[in-house]
Amino acid sequence: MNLLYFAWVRQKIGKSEEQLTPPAKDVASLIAHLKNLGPNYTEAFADLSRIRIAVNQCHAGLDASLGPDDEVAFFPPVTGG
Amino acid sequence: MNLLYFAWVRQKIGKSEEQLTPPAKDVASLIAHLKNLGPNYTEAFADLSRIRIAVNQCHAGLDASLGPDDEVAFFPPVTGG
Amino acid sequence: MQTRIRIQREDFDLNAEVSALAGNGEAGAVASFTGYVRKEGDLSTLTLEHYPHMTEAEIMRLATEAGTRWPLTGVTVIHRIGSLKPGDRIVLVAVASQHRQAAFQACEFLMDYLKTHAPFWKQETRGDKQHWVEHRHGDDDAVKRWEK
Amino acid sequence: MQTRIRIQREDFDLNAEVSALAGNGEAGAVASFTGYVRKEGDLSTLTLEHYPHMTEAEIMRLATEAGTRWPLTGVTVIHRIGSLKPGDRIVLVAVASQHRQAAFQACEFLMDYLKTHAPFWKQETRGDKQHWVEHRHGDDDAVKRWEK
Repeated sequence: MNLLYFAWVRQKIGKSEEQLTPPAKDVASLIAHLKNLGPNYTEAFADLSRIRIAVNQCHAGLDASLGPDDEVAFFPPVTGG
Repeated sequence: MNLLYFAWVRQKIGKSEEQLTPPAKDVASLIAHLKNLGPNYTEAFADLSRIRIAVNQCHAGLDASLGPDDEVAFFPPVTGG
Repeated sequence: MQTRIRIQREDFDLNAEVSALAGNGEAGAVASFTGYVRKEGDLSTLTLEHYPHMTEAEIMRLATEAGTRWPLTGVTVIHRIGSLKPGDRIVLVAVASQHRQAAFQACEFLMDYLKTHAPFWKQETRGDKQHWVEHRHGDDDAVKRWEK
Repeated sequence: MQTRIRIQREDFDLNAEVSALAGNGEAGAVASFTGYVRKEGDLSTLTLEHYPHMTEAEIMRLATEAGTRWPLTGVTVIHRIGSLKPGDRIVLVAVASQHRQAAFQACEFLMDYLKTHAPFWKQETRGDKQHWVEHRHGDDDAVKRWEK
């Protein structure tokens, strides 16, 4: 699974991208897994109301199902335009 | 009184501007006076639903009152933009 | 609010007009409308006549009214007159504000009133025939939604 | 409908973009929105980050949705990334149609969804401090009026 982080999520986690094979079938269980990887992840995902998710470059929710080849991105609410 | 004509009103009457001192205290009586000046005026003012009026460069109605120094313009509904 | 109104034969420069409205970052949002002579069958020329002085005065009244309805920092209206060809630009209405929705609404308001209140008249040339364009009743309906 | 989407560091040319949309008179109406970096106190730099590929895909989805709601002939969206200064242009959304109201509405629709859906993030530099701009809840409200 290819994970991407943007803006302050990227800064808190300390990397912009990583490859993982987590035991997660949906976004919620992926986040639960990530929060156990270290305090940087715990802090980044402390308040899920501030996190937005994309799966394969489409906006998605916590219940979106995941497969091993998916690209999952975590980022703050967008501020473009 | 300074009278101005635009677009097809100008073409039907055959002039763009003229000075008159008509015995007219409002736009309706001015038009009645003009319609007696010749067939070109009669034709131009035949259908008042197709005529728009400005007095001193503000849109006005048939009941607008007039004085000797006023500028009165007659033209079709506008088509700019 | 800065208001710029120009009635001219020449074309205009969108970059310059929109940048002037944005004022080096004073306004964050510029909504604009650019109108073109539409390509239509055998239409060869569109000739625009107007009522000098009243045109500027009427557009100034409309811009002032827009400035009372929305928090605007600037309004620019440029309308071309004379002989235009299909594909030529006719009109620019550009509105600057700190707020995007105010800019959009004021720009649409100004276009709707320009179409129904500003004294311009279009004459089309098709082949060797000329005729005056008829006022569109749809434009009167568009204006009604702004009436208080 | 022609759709042009560009994410770039460079500035853009409004004359060229709007003329390309008008297509030599194919469309009579072009509504556009130009966003600028607002001048604000000690703001010195605005740095824009985005999610490559998703940005273009998301904007394409929004443009396609706009094309199903209104009769459009073209949509152009240009969004700048990288380091910008107060007064710099950030974004252009321009929409061409035969109908002025369709162009205005689609342009406003695209701006509202761009603000809430396109994956861009702004970081401000003020003095020697940097912070991420917070999402505006007013932008979420703006989007709600387009929901069917």
